[in-house]
Amino acid sequence: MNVLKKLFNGIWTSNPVLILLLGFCPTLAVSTTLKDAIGMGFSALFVLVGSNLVISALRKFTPQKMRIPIFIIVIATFVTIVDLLLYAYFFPLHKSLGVFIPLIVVNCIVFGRAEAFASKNSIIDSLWDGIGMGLGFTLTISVLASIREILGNGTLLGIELFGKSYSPVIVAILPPGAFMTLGLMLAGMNKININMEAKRKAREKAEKEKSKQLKASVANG
Amino acid sequence: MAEKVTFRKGGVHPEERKALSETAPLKKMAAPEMLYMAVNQHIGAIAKSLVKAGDKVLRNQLIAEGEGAVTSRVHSPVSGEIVEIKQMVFPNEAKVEVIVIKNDGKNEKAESTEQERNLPSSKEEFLEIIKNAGIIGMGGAGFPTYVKMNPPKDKTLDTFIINAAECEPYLTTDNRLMLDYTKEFLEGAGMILDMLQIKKCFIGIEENKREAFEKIKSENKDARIEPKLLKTKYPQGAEKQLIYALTGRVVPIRKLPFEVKVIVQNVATVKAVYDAVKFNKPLTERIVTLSGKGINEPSNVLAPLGVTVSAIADFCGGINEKAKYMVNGGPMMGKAFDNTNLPVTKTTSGLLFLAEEEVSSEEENVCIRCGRCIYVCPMGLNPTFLKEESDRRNYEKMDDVLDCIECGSCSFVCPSSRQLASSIAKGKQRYAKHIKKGK
Amino acid sequence: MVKLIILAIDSMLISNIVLMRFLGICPYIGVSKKQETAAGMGFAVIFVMVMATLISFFIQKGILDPLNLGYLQTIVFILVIAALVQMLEVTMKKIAPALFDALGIYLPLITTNCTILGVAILTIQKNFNLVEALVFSFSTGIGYLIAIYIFAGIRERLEWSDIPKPFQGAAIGIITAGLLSLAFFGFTGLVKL
Amino acid sequence: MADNKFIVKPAPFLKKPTDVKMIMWTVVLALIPTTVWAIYLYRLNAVIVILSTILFTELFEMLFLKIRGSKKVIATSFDGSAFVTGLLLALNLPSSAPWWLCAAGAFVAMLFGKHIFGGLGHNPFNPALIARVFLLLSFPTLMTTWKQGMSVDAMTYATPLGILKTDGIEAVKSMDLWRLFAGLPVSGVGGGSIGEISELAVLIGGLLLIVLRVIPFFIPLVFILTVYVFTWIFNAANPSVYASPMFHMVTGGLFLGAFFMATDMVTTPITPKGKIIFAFGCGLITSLIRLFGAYPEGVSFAILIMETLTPTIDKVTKLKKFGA
Amino acid sequence: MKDNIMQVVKLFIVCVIAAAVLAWVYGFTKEPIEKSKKSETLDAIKIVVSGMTDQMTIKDSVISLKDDTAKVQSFIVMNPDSTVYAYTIKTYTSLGYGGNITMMVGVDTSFEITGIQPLEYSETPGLGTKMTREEFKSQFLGKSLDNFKFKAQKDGGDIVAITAATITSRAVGDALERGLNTLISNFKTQSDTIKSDSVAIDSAITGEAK
Ligand SMILES: Cc1cc2nc3c(=O)[nH]c(=O)nc-3n(C[C@H](O)[C@H](O)[C@H](O)COP(=O)(O)O)c2cc1C
Ligand SMILES: Cc1cc2nc3c(=O)[nH]c(=O)nc-3n(C[C@H](O)[C@H](O)[C@H](O)COP(=O)(O)O)c2cc1C
Ligand SMILES: Cc1cc2nc3c(=O)[nH]c(=O)nc-3n(C[C@H](O)[C@H](O)[C@H](O)COP(=O)(O)O)c2cc1C
Ligand SMILES: Cc1cc2nc3c(=O)[nH]c(=O)nc-3n(C[C@H](O)[C@H](O)[C@H](O)CO)c2cc1C
Ligand code: SF4
Ligand code: SF4
Ligand code: SF4
Ligand code: SF4
Ligand code: FES
Repeated sequence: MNVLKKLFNGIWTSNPVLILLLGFCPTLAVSTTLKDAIGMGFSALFVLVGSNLVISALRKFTPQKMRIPIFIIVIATFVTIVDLLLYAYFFPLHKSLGVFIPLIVVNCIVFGRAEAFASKNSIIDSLWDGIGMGLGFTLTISVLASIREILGNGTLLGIELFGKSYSPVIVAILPPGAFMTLGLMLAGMNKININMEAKRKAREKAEKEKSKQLKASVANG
Repeated sequence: MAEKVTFRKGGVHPEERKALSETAPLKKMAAPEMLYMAVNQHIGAIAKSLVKAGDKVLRNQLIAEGEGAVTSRVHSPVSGEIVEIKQMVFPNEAKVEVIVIKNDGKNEKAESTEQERNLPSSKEEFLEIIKNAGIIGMGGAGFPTYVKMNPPKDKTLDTFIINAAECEPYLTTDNRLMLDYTKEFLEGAGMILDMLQIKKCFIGIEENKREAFEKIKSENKDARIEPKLLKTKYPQGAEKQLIYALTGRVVPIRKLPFEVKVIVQNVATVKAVYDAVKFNKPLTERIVTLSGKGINEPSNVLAPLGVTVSAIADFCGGINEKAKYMVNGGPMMGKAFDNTNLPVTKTTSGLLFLAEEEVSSEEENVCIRCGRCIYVCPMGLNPTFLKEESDRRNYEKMDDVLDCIECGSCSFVCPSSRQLASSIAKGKQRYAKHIKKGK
Repeated sequence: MVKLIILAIDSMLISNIVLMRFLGICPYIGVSKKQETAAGMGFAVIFVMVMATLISFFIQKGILDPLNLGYLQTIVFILVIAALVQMLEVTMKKIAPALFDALGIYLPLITTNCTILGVAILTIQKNFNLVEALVFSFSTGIGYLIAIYIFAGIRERLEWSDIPKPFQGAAIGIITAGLLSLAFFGFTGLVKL
Repeated sequence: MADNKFIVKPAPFLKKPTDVKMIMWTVVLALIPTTVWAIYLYRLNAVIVILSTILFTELFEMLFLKIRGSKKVIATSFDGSAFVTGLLLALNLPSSAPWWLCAAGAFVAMLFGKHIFGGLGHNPFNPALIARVFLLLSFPTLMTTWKQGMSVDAMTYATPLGILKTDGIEAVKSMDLWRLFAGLPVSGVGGGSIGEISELAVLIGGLLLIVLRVIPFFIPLVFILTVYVFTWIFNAANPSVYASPMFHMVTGGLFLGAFFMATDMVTTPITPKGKIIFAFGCGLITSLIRLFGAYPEGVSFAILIMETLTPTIDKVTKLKKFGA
Repeated sequence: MKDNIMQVVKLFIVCVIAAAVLAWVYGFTKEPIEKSKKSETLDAIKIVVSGMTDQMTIKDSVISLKDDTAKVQSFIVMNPDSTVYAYTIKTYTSLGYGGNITMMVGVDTSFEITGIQPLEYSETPGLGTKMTREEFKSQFLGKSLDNFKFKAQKDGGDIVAITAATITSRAVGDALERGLNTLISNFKTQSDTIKSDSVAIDSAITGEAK
């Protein structure tokens, strides 16, 4: 239950991209195809989980003043590991992610979680936080990439979807399309939250009414 | 054809609609049974009533007076009895004390008033007379004339400007006055020049009042006085614009006309000065234009101050069912009101009764940034910007509101029917308060 | 010379770092509510970007390459940049307090800004020489300034706009950036690298 | 008399000289010569493009107004602004545009161009141009294959500017500039967007707008003059590479852009000085793109790029107050 | 003071551990990375030369352009018996719509094209990028300087241009012509002298041509 809640937190309630507004750059840049997006997502997930774990484990050991450099070193180490592994075993992916692999170092999601969560919480909690956030990021970037790949290329994971006569909306895979699609996703998320908030309020109000009526009827009766 | 002058920046030319009342001869209205004298018709320290319910008053008797350097007085237009003193809400939303007088019909005048007397021998005496007569600017603002005519010692004046632009549509009072009281008006101007020792006087008359211009030109014998034709363009009559048109001088921002050695008075003010100085007659009557399709007989009425709108309207054949708007003043700057029991004051130049078809009444809409308001603003402001910032009470960005003369040109041209001028005016008040608090 | 000019125009307008390369989006969205602050941020970025690129250039050519430690690039660069910003903050405060007042508050924001690290790494990846690195980092910084400054202008105007609720905030910012990027496509091909 | 109900509202109490509706429908009126010419040249094709674009634009306008909770959906959607956007978008499309392309353009114009920002008056970019550029980047083949006016064959040709860009100056030297100006077919040349074929027709409508004081004369003047001067400089320097300024005058969307799009007050600077700077910038960028850029035509991009600067220009061209 | 020292020591420990971990990872990824670096070129060669077998070897050389001093990279595919099976060249053009285009071209020993593969380009997606499609590429198969004019049909050549992308099509023609000319001028006369120095495929492709 608790674990599910944590995962849900990362994926939805505090989705790193759509709610916390972190990590826009890789989200926008590496979402032309779903394949790249998943690769980026899991790379970041790996770094997040790894650095969260280590930073959490070191939280007693870490002196307050040396906090930042130590975070940077830990994160950069994991990033470099990912970089090397991708280069060695997933070369095409490494090529399309390009400069955005080393940039995971400064990716606000990773740094933000290290600072805000892992340095203050237990290893287990940090693990789940890392996984949740990582999944949230992966999911968001994958959805964005799916939309862009389908619209802009007529394919998903490289598989042609509509046949030859489909003429793709090429902007979708160009930079403007990335911005516009992500913007619409942000707005969609806001809309859902606004609606849920409104519903919650309506429900609360109704409950209050009810209890009032109840009280009134009790008083009368 | 005489040369026409005008101001440089902005301005609009709405349909004039003066024909409704322009040729109507001046009608004199006798005082009705009840008169309502607001104690405060001017700008400055509030005047206080000198009488109380039950008191008897005579015509021209002083009934209210203020204290301080800038204030004014009020006199009774009739003889009669004070019925009560009550509060009334005026179109500018101010609550003002009103002295209600019941006319006894005897028309007894106070001693020594309304009789010819010697001209004053000094400027001081002259100003005293004007002050005692309760004369305030009749062009709209109601600023006490004796203050204006007495600038700080280190300022000299070299030009006296008589504002006969009457640039607002519908209004024809100044026109009527110049045609019917030409001699008195010119004599009054001469008097003011003598007393203030000014050598030059321009009478700025808009081209659409050519008859008045010609009449003044032919009857004027004073070499110091020069009538000048102005291009018909609103707001030609606004002080700074008028000064620029007639003298080419630019009054610096947030400064008064005496900075450029000029003083500006309205036609009616000059006539009031003449009456006071020559006949010891305080200001108790004025010419009011009643116009619009909602009044049966559009006219120019010489009415005692304090008559109610309904009384003066009835004198002009009554309000008809077409009337949808009542406006105090001209259609550009005037204020709408819905209470026919309000009285005429010293600054009531016009009362308009307008039908639906005379007025645009679309709802306010969003700004499409057409820039028209900017082009027409005679002060070079950006009205749409000022309105947005005023409405948001963004005090950091709305300092320019202080320079708005509330002429309404911007609201008039806005194709989106935005209430620019009124929003800015509101902003101006708020901002002034804000600054005061800051200090 | 011509090549350098082309490089400069390309990195300012055509391959604009924010609108085409997707670097530094977060501060772009975060620090662009007012034109003055946007300008401050822009200038700070230019300054740090040039410094960081040059220093990391020397470290790469002088230390990492000879010792065959290329794989430590990420970790070394980020540490160098973090240290650089710290040092800049201290020295600027002492030597140029006026400049510090203008740019100081933006410096901490810049440490974690991916533009700086990104440009440092791109400089190495693209195999630029020292002069090219200088031109590249400086004009990329200018490109950042241009993008964030005009964007802030538009956002100031949007303050007055009646933006539908779900779009308020980051959403409209991102979409506006997309439209800017759309417009900047017009510069395509003005120069060819 | 006594039972009159008086309305209290702020001044002024006069009839307005003009309103938004009138301005917008005047623009539509001014576009009639261009529209008529387009229909004359392309017959049914043009009719389909124009009708479907306008129809979809109005539909999306209503839809988005409805979604945004407007209380006067019908009245607002017929204030003419969406109609102008639709018509101008149609005039920016090739005659061969299929209906779904028109619909896509209308959707983009109304959503990203307008309603995302809160509708009329709030949009920072020209909706029709946003849509046009969006379509150009998305469907380059559809948006750059042109049919020749009045011809029955299905052949497609490049526009004069396209030919200039692809094949160099020799290929365009012999073209009859007067025919291009008037919008008459020239052999081997495709028309381009249906609204940009006849400069003459655009000019007639543009002059009407100037006379009716809907747009100030100096925006198109400065815009067109700047393009003239720049292309003249390059032509004078190297006539074997750069086409003559007159050629640039009579080709592409220069006139349509200068008279009808650079003048959209919602998205351009508000002060006269600002408008002049804006128009100059448009001319400059148009010339640069035409002379050196990848795209054969630069008017749409130039206007969009300058629109990104509108708020900044507004700031630096604040008016001087009277007496300041 | 002691605190400070402790802090630095701690930071140092972290650094050392990080460095050690990285060194370890680098150690076992080094070789696969080297392999990856080559794989791109190798893949391209495999595409443009049909019928390659594992027994063949690839020799790389840097050759000069015809009538020019500039150098490009070329790869010679050798049969096990050290005779030439095919040539490939990394040719380029600067006439692309978005600037430079580099492409791998393979020819057989009679210098007829066996395949082309664009490598780096910035053409417009959906227009110029159609040059990577089989429909376009296949028209060049079996073509040589003798039986094909590498110009667009519009310019009097034989290339069937991509719709609305004549510029890209022309550029491809330009690149191919340059590549073929260069291969011919370098190898045609001396094709039998390259028998020695064959290298195994894996270790052959190194470095970039400048
Ligand atoms: C927009 C505007 C228009 C005005 N038009 C006139 C006018 O036409 N005639 C006039 O006498 N005063 C007009 N005034 C008032 C003058 O500025 C000035 O107050 C007046 O002439 C001073 O004379 P007074 O003190 O005798 O009233 C106008 C004021 C404003 C703000
Ligand atoms: C608050 C206020 C203070 C003024 N103070 C002076 C003054 O000290 N001296 C003076 O000559 N006029 C003064 N004036 C009068 C102005 O010069 C001007 O005549 C008056 O505002 C009417 O102009 P308007 O109708 O154009 O607004 C003052 C006006 C106002 C509203
Ligand atoms: C947005 C856009 C992108 C273009 N991209 C390319 C391209 O990648 N390759 C190309 O050859 N032509 C491209 N063009 C078209 C050229 O400008 C030119 O019109 C075309 O090459 C002419 O070829 P055609 O004679 O086959 O129509 C593009 C045009 C536009 C408007
Ligand atoms: C002179 C003038 C030019 C216009 N030009 C355009 C235009 O180019 N594109 C457009 O979408 N709307 C144009 N409009 C219509 C309107 O301003 C547009 O719908 C708004 O930009 C939407 O907020 C124009 C309106 C006028 C009065
Ligand atoms: S930390 Fe950097 S990357 Fe993350 S949100 Fe902040 S500025 Fe953006
Ligand atoms: S009363 Fe009105 S119309 Fe008459 S002069 Fe004054 S401002 Fe002008
Ligand atoms: S009311 Fe004020 S802002 Fe409007 S035009 Fe007049 S002076 Fe300018
Ligand atoms: S006149 Fe009205 S619509 Fe035009 S700019 Fe001013 S406020 Fe906006
Ligand atoms: S600035 Fe946030 S990820 Fe780049």
